[in-house]
Amino acid sequence: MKQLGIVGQSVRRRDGIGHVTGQTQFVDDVTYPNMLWLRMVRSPAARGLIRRIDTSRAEAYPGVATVVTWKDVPNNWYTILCLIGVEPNDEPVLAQEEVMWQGEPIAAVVAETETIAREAAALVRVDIEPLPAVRDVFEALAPGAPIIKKWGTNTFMYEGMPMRRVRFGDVDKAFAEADHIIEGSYQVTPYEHAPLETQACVVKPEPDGRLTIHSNTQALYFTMDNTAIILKVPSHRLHMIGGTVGGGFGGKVDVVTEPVTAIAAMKTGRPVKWRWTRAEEFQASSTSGGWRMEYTDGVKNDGRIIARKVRALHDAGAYHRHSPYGVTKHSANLQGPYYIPNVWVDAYCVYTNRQPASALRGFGVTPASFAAEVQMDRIANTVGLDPWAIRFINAYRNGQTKAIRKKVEDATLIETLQAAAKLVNHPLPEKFLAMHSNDWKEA
Amino acid sequence: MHNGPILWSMSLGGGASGGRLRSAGEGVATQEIFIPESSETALDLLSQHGSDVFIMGGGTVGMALIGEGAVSPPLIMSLSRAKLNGVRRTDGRLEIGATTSLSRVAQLIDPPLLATAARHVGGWAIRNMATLAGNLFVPPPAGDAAVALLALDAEVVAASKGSTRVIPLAQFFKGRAQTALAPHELVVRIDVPRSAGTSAFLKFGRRLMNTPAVVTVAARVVRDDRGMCTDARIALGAAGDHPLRVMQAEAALRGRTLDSTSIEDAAAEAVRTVRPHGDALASEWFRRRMVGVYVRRALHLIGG
Amino acid sequence: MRMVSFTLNGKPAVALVGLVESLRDVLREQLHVHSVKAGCGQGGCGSCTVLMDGEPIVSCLLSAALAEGREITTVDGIGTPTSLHPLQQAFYDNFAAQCGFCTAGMITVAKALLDHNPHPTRAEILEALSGNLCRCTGYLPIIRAIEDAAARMDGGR
Amino acid sequence: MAKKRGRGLAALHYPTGMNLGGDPTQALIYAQPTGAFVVKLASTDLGQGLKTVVGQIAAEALSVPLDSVIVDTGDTDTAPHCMGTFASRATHRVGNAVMMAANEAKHALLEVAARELEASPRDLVMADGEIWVRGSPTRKTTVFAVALAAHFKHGTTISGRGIFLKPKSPLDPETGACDPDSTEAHVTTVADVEVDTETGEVRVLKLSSAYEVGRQVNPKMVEGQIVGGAVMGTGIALMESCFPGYPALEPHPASFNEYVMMGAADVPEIESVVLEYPSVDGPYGVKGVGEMTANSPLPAIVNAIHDALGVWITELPVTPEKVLRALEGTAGGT
Repeated sequence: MKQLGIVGQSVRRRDGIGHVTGQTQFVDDVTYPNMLWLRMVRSPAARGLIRRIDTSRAEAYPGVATVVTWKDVPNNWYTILCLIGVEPNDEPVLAQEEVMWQGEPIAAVVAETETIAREAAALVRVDIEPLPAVRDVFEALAPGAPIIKKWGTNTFMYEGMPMRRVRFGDVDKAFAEADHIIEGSYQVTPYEHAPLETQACVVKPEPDGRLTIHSNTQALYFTMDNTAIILKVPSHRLHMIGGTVGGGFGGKVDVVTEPVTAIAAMKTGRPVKWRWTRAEEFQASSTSGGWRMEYTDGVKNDGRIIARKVRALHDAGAYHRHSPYGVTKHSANLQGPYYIPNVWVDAYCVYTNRQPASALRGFGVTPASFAAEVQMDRIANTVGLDPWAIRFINAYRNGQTKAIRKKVEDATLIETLQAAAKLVNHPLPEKFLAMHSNDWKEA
Repeated sequence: MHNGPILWSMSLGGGASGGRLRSAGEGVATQEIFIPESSETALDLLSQHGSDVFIMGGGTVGMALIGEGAVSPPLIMSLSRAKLNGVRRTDGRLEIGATTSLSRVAQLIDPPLLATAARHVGGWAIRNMATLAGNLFVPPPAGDAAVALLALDAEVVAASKGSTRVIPLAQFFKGRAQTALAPHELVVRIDVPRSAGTSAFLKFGRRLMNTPAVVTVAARVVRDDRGMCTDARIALGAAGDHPLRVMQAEAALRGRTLDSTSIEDAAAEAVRTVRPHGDALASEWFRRRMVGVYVRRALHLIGG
Repeated sequence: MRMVSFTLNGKPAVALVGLVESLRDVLREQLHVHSVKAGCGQGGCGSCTVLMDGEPIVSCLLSAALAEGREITTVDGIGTPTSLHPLQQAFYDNFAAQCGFCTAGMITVAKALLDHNPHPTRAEILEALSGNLCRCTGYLPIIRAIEDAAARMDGGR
Repeated sequence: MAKKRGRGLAALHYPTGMNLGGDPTQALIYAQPTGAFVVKLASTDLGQGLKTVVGQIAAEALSVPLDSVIVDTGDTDTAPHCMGTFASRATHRVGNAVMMAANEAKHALLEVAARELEASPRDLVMADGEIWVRGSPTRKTTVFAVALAAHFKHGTTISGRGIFLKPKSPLDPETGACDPDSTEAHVTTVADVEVDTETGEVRVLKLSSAYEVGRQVNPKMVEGQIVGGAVMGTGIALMESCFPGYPALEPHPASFNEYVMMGAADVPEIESVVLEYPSVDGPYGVKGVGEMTANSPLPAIVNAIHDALGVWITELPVTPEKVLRALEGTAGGT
């Protein structure tokens, strides 16, 4: 590898002095004179029909500027991947007819101080008629389960199919040729991004009719485009400022603060700040998805995996958000860094009446890597090989084809295995030390 | 349209209730915060306002509840300037002012059980703010110092305007978030008598430091010169509605040497009698199991 | 509302505070001390740590009314970009800040630690940091920075 | 009290980028008249250090000192589109766009320098803010002088436009065939654990990893991702859950007291080596490292627990309760 100049040097961080002196400006540090604070009223029910939303007492509370409900949202659909074809719309920005999870936003109280907004939020009255909730992905797919989606299934529909499929080779034929069939079931429950900085934005109406939106989004243009769609304004009326974020981990790719705060700012003509509480961050921000995965692998006595069949159920919670994409990413990566000639995957994006899931560091791949790598040790155990050997034997090489028909071109699994063995002083047989990722030739 | 019953017909909190996203009560603006400069003034205020006043020791629990809208007290009284802090030793008794910080308590050399327990509460900043008496009012799985105080036969000095009474700590807890305190009473001091025997404090949390308890155990065993247990205290945290002593387990030790058999008997008694709660940290089943393991471990520490 | 006066980073400060307002919010919203971060409001993350009379507290849980007469120090009083405290220099050199949101709280508690105990052991550092969460760094760079600062400060004596 | 030790292995790949909807990012670079270069981006630094690494990439490509590169990011009024910071894409995508813009700006700079030095741009050499004619080191000028001349004398701009686009990959719904990413980084992690068989408590003693991440732009910041990810991954493996009774909706943690995550005292020993095999299409051969570092601890720890106890615990997080139940064969193992 060619030696370069400044690339490859551990120069200090450009924002380092700002960080260590507390002078880096985060979104919550942006403040304007005359700024209002927003507090959200959220659903206490996991699923139900909204019969009445009465904001009158909150509106009359001293210091309250306005209360924003679905009636104020020009295009009350929050479908953030609509620009890449994820449809149909399924999530309102503010709940209108029904609630689908405990914590779903219903009404935003906007007041002179955060304390007043909090006090007044307790005066918003919402009548909800409960409906049976679906809590589990297996339950959601079982016959007779309550159908919680308007299109008539509890799954996302991929080009008319209820699952994302991978079909490569002939798994049934390979299972018949296998010496061992090794099964495993795996589960990952939702966890939080838990950045130290909660979701926040400040929206300021400008004299020229534009809105300046200070945001800690991970994706400024993406947030701008989605906000413009919801506000039904051309995107040139929005000016996003950000770029400095107190930890993201995927949780700030949701566009959950900007549209409502912008509506509040337009409605009042004043700057508005919305900073989520930590309880909201835990109970109302997107989580990682829950996953249940069932693996069946066909393996030869020499340790070669010749077939993998996987059924994976992703618990997306109540709405799409980024989940349909995560399932695709999951499907594309669950053969791991190995060559497997026959792969069959059915991966479902399943809806439940749970806090919506979305992207989180390792989106869709983390559960796949977890299941596939524990599965590797099970295989090693069954065929009587050690955990190092099973990985060398199956390691993919440059030039081979993955189940998704993509040629492997940057493989280095073998090299990391060799380096890790050296790091922990684990002796490797000569045949594994002699391997490298470019030693495969097409027959 | 469905015509079933309307279950949720209530005012909804914008923030949280006990850290939750819904609130049972309505928001009311706080009208006054009292910061009495003496215990007498504090008791005067309490006699005037009684249970309407929300009492804060260090505020580490109260301020969080207020900030999340879980409680909206019209009146608040902070005791932080009421001169109720300080530690005094008289005749072997340790008299600890109600608002003495847990950091101060953690520095006490004797009894080591109490200092160790105080060090297990929260992080450093929380211990600088949280008070010893306040620790009697925090619901499980918090309240480690209270567990040690139970094992030390501590007494609560409760005052109201014009009178003072002493409540043995073992009789202080009446239920979850319920105590023997009358509405006009205030904990002003906690007395720890000189105690005999050997003690041990163990806490099992889901992380190594700054953690609520899966289970907390404070044990103290008094033995005669033949090694027979003449008296024992086994107190547990996170094992029920409040910090509690497991008297059946204590009884199982009396008149016996501290050996594997008696220890197993005591642990089994403890497991049999506790009624722990399940929560985000541990299930009821697991807590019960850990009560057995940790009572056994604490007694083995003492035995060794 | 009530008037509260205290010493902030060595200078007198006065604020008109709400009855249930926290010191954190008064520092941030009225006195524009934005280094004190609003991470949880539950005392659980340590991002709002300040020193009160030299001892670390979480300012989100202190009613601002109780700051009357106290000496409050934030990271701004520990060092500035043109005059970094050795701890700040060590955090910078050891890449101990990533997103930077927890950093001021970490440095503030570390300052109190080194004031009390100039030669802390690894265990004492862990105990001092136990109330401060970081989601980015995995803590090790922060621990190394504090050890580094302690060594540097010793060398300066 | 019995404590048992075990060692577990995990070997992973991780994709860089996600282009099933197309995955573009743009950058603009221009020279100020006194020779500083401004990099204009609408990209986001989450703490991983994007502002620092794009400065390094721009300085490298422009052959100018790092100090003379200003990174101005995070404003949609002043900078062109960036898809965002996610999918381990930023250093790769933004870096590529910055490198392309820097190359164009450098080309413009050398054109002006060539006029100033009366030489062909092809014969010019540039380093550390100086430009000279190859073989004639005395025929030289500075970036400062050239930038000034471009603006005030030649009336030309020194600027560059850059974009990286991995075009949208069609996905065959029948077979799943697609090209969803740009490159793949790899890691092998060895976890050493100790399990208390009475309480089910798992202590991770050490995580040893060999990473391969393409070229490292800033090795200390790569290490920062590795250590931070190892700790987050350990927490995900052993502690973290939004629904500890999953699939039950309660309990539902709402605070850092209830939501268990790693504190400083829980951090294991972490050792790593980093291999560099440049990627095919990353700027200078980089691959994404942001997400993958939290992944390998999950299976490595579970495999280590199996090594210690002989039971598979296949539901995360591996709480002490799950370990205990698995040991007793009551639940949790499948």
